[in-house]
Amino acid sequence: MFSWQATPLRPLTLLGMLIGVVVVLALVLGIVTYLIYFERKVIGWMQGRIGPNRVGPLGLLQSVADVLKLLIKEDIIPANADRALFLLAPVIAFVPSFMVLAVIPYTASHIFTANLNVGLLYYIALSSLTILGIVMAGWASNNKYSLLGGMRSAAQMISYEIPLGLSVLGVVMLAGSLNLVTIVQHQATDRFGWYIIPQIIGFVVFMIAALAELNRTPFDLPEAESELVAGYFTEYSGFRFAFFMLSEYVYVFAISALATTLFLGGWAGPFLPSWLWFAIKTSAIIFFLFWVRATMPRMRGDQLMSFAWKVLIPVALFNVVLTGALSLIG
Amino acid sequence: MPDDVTEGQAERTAAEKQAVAAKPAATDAKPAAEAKPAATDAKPVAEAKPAAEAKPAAAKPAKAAPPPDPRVVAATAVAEQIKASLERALGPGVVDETGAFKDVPQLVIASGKWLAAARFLRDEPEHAYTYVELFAGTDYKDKGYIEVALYVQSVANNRFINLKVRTPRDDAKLDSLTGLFPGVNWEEREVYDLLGVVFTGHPDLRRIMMWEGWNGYPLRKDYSPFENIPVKGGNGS
Amino acid sequence: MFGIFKGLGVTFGQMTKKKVTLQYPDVRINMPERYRGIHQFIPELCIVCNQCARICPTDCISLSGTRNEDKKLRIDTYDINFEICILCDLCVEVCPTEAILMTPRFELASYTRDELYKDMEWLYGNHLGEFGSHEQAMAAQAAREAEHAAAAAANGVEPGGDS
Amino acid sequence: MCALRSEEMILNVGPQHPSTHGVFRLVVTIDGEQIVDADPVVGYLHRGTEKLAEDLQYVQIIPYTDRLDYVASMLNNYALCHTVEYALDLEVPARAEYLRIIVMELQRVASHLLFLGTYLLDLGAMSPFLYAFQEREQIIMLFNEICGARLTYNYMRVGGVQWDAPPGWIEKVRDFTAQMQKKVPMYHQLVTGNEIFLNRVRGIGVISQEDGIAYAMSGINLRSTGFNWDLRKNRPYSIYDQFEWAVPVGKNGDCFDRYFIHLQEIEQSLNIVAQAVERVPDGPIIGKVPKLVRVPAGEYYRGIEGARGELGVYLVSDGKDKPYRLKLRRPSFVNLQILRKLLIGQSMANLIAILGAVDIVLGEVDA
Repeated sequence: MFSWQATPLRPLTLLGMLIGVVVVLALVLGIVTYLIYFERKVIGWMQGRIGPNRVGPLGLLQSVADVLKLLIKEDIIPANADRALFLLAPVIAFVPSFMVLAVIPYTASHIFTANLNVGLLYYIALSSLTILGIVMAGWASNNKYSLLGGMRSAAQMISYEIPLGLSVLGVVMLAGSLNLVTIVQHQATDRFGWYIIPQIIGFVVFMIAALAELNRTPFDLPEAESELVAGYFTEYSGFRFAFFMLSEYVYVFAISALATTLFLGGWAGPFLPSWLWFAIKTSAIIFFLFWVRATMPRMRGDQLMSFAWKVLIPVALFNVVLTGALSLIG
Repeated sequence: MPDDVTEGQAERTAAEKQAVAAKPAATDAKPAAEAKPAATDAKPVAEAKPAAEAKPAAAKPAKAAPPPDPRVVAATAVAEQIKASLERALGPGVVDETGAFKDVPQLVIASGKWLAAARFLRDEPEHAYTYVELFAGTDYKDKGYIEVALYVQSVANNRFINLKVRTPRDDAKLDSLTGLFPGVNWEEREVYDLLGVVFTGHPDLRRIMMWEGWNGYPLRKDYSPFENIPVKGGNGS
Repeated sequence: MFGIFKGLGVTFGQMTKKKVTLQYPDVRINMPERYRGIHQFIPELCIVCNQCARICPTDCISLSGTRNEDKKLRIDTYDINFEICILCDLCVEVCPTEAILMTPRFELASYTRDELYKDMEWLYGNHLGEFGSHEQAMAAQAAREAEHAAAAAANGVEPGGDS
Repeated sequence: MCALRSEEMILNVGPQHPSTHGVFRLVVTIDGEQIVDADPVVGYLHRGTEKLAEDLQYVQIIPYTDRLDYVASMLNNYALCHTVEYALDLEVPARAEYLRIIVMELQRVASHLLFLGTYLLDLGAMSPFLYAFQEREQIIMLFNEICGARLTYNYMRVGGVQWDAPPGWIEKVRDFTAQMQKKVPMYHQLVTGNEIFLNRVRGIGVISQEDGIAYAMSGINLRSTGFNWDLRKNRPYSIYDQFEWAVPVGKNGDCFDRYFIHLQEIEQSLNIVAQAVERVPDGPIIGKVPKLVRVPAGEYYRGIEGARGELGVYLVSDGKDKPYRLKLRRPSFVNLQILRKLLIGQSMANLIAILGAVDIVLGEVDA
């Protein structure tokens, strides 16, 4: 197996790294483009509509057109905004979303991603950085709705970091490693099969916390359209707005990929090539996220908090204890 | 056939009007529509006052039509009872006038006793007029006063009456009923806004439909949009 | 927790249902016969009685006419201001000669307000379509209706059914 | 060292806020997300209908009533026509009464469906909005067939209705009613049982019965408090007394009750329509009405049960063909007054839930 860490840094390997980054970026942009298309189609179908269908065949170029539109829109910076922070916020929100993708093992021979031995920790640590960008955006916009959105976002994401981290602990305990590649490999040999079976409680907690981390329905309070107009990105337009959208959808992909890796056996699967298995499993989770969005109303802030602290964290802790007990017995 | 024909036009019955109005291709105008119902003798209670109906242009009050409508008689009697009860409690001179339109008894309360009378009628279990249905002001320019009508329902006794009060146009001022019925808060503001009646004791008497810089009271009969040019950006008129 | 899954079931079940989206400019909504769209005006029938202008609740109709040598009134100008017309149909209702009618046309979007001020020519054109005169248009309509009735009779459906 | 202190913030919700359903403005003072004070500002859609009506003949006012509560125009039409008929002691032909009942109850269903959809949209659920609009579209197309308009119907006239039902229309209504009656459980499955939804609306925006009456509320807002007051039963008009139906009443007066009564009223209205379509008699559709309606001098008030509460028309006539004064008792306007009381102490998220459940239409609030 190819590993960046084992390879000394030479001009050729540096070039390889750069190419890898560019390929992953291109891939991710492509994925996000069609993620948005997929979301609009799925939600459309669930609502008796047909979704995008005008731009390109079957509306396949709709997201491309949207991005182009955002690119050529005027970049508005409100006069009373904190200019430096306002400009910085989208970047801070976006960069970590992209960085976490570095550790996801997409295929059996994950040539473009880092085989980091603290991959999971790296993911969770970096994904928390996005909160900073969001709070910054909410503050810097100098808009009351944005501020409320930023506040809500900070409270919500910090609260849900904990159950998210706790829920994956069980997986780490079973696999005995924080390395995502090792976790996938362990699942192939584990006597229960994929970790979704022994870690079903962890999986449920993970999915709920993931929805909250993503600010998606039913936890979309920070951008609650009907209450806060657009939450923290109310004042953003053009490409800065696109950055927030982009990071949101990259996270949708990243968290689904993480769930696949941790609970659904990653790339493993018979007959089909490993990348296809990975794609299928990830798509299934993404579909679930969209499905939930089409069905659920929004939760209320205080309920959201008490749900995190009073339900999810105890359940996740219980799962950790249970996993420990089971591993001791087994 | 009604006698009110518009200026020299060929008069058409309702049925003809219906037939013409139907689109040419819409073949569905039922021929039954031609058969005019004998509406006059189908009326259950209205026999009493065909005169008032046939000559509406004469502009005389409905209750003056001979013989009087039994509903009006009954309702007037109710109004008299309430008047007696009110005068027993609040002294004479509370009620200026009693009467009825259709089945709704009406009492014109003296403007000074407006709040007291409304409170009495709300609190006294015998009356218990607790539920306000309508609060409306009307400008009677020729008579020189603005009349405020309050239609209240007694849910407990299932009765419905109309209380009225009059206030001079040039110094329109009334007691606010907001303390009794919180539900007339905005209604009073609307009457203040559109008719210019000042409700003393109202907690929040601001314009509600027009903005603060509006000049004049649009629902007054002598209001003219040309004379009352709104004050831009000003406060108060 | 159970209610949430029921809801998920409902939305999932909707995926396979028939979609209701109408591809608007390509597929048009089939407006019923009575639809109150933009007016058409037939000067040949107008007797300049002014009833439509008088009944109009928004005063959007203005018209003028002159007396012919045979003492009949003839319409000269007939304008409807579609900026304020509310398509309430009252003018059609009062017209004694059916000179003003309503079409199923409903698209009136324009870039400027003055374009919404429609004159007699325009309203007549709305009625004429590709025909040269009112008589031709009426003949074509009669032919169309006869054809429709014949087709309906052939299918065993009563004429004048729903649209 | 100064103590840690939070500052109050004035937040301007509306008039262009997505959840104010039109141009309603609410100036709220918030402390964090807690509402300290709220000041509803209305009037952005004031068109002076009452003033305009003073210069219009009765038949010309009807199109204006369409534009009050523009999601329930049929009921507004009826309120005006009914008051004039009451003033004239006019007999309305049976067929007209049946057609009126059918369109009015269908309109109530359409209006409640719109409430359902937009309320759920306010609470963050998208799909019920689109489902509700699919059903509402069918009702609107039925109206389109009978009167040629999809929103501003101008269908009723003093003494009857303007158009008879086109051939096959009654059957279509019958089909729709049967189909819609089967659809209602879908909403219960999708929404009523959803725990997230229940948590958001239960115990929120509670109106006590005393408050409901004192604030002159009407319609579902009043009935949700457990107070059985429906003008169709309590002060019957038209031919409602000939049908069998029930008045759904709530218990707690909270947002959930208001939502739930909307659904139950849809069922009851469909029930009335189903009975009405079976018995529509033949006959004329408009009574013997003078060409130019002149109301005898006097003043008249009639309230009907609109989609949002008591929709009343107060008519002062001096015997001319135009009203001397026309006052419209708009249920949304009256119901909205309690909003401030309901909001104080709530959070921003509850603001939307409460405002949505009071169910206002700005065209009606501002008239």
